[in-house]
Amino acid sequence: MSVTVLYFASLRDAAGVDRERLPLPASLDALYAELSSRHGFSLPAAKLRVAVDGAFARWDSPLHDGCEIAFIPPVSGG
Amino acid sequence: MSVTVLYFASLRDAAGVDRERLPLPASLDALYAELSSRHGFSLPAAKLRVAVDGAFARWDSPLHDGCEIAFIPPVSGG
Amino acid sequence: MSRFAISEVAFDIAPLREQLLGHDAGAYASFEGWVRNQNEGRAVQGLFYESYRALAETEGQAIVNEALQRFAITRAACVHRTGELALGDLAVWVGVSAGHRGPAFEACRWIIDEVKSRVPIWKHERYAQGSSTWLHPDP
Amino acid sequence: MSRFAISEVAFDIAPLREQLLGHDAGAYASFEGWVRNQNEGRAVQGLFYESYRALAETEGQAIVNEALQRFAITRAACVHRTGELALGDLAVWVGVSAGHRGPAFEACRWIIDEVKSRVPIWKHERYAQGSSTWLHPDP
Repeated sequence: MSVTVLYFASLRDAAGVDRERLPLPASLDALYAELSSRHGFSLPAAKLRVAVDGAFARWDSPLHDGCEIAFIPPVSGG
Repeated sequence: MSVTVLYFASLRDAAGVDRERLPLPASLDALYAELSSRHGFSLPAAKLRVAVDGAFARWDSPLHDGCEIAFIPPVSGG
Repeated sequence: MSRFAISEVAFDIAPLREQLLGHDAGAYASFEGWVRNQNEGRAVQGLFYESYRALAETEGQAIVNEALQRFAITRAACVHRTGELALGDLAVWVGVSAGHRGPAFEACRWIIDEVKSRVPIWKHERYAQGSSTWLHPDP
Repeated sequence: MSRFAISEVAFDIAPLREQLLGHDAGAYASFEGWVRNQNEGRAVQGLFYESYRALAETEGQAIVNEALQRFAITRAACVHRTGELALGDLAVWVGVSAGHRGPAFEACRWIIDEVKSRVPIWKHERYAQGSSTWLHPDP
């Protein structure tokens, strides 16, 4: 059971890849905490939104095998 | 000693001409009162602005020989 | 280019917009007034704009200059049509460039509001029922 | 035409504006964001916009649909660039048509504000001094 994590902007730069496949985590919080420590992300989770399968989601959303997760840093379009 | 009076929009329709030459009047008020009665203008002076020689003017502005006077009905551009 | 112009013929917006571009501006707001098929519940077939051209150009220029003083904007311009217009025709255009979007929007709105209230231009509407009238709205 | 699009290449505004025209609309307000030569006091040489494209298009479409509910407007659309942009390049365009100018201005302003705060697009700026950074402003 695995998930795909997408990285954008400064998170992508820090991760060094734009996506990676990881074992299904217990929660989004736990996943981001682990990734932060592994990749050295400087943005705290409180500043991020999260998306699951292409739609904004709550941080306590359930995860399932094969889902696509994206952590959304503060946006700066326009 | 004369002045030129320009007519626009509904005043032009009522006057039947777009300008006329008239003897130098005593005042703009007196001139508009006379023209209203002669041409049957339905707009009261209080609803109009007035211009002298191509610039907005006060109703008590002095007039001079050869000046160009325009009574400005409420505008509706845009 | 004058910052305000009366145009007796249809005009192209692209070159007007082009004049407002600049590397110092990050925001551009524009407004266009088009001839609508109704006004206050009456079906409109077409219309005619008349102006006191000399005074309209002086007053329009004064409005744009005043906007450049009142708002933190870079450039601004306005062109108003006169003559016969059909449904859908462009009647008026306002463009404003600025460092940021707030002043661009505010100045654009202010200019069209002032033009509508102060510039000696009059609209003559023809209605589907056959009648027509000059519009002299209460200020 | 989708009401919100991400464009990876420079796009032309004219056909987008054209889609908003209609005899039922008397007012059109538009906004354009251009790449400016400075940001918060630093000289900018160019920039790059990245998006989470699928989500950006979903969210942008939701914003325009919401504007059509909230304001008395006729049509609305928005296109945002991604990729490398040079100074003066068009970064984002919003167009709104309406019966009257008030709602056209208000909806246009609302859409660009929402796009800037909600759509997953990120700006990477390159500065004259040689450094560069992703912009992640505090909400």
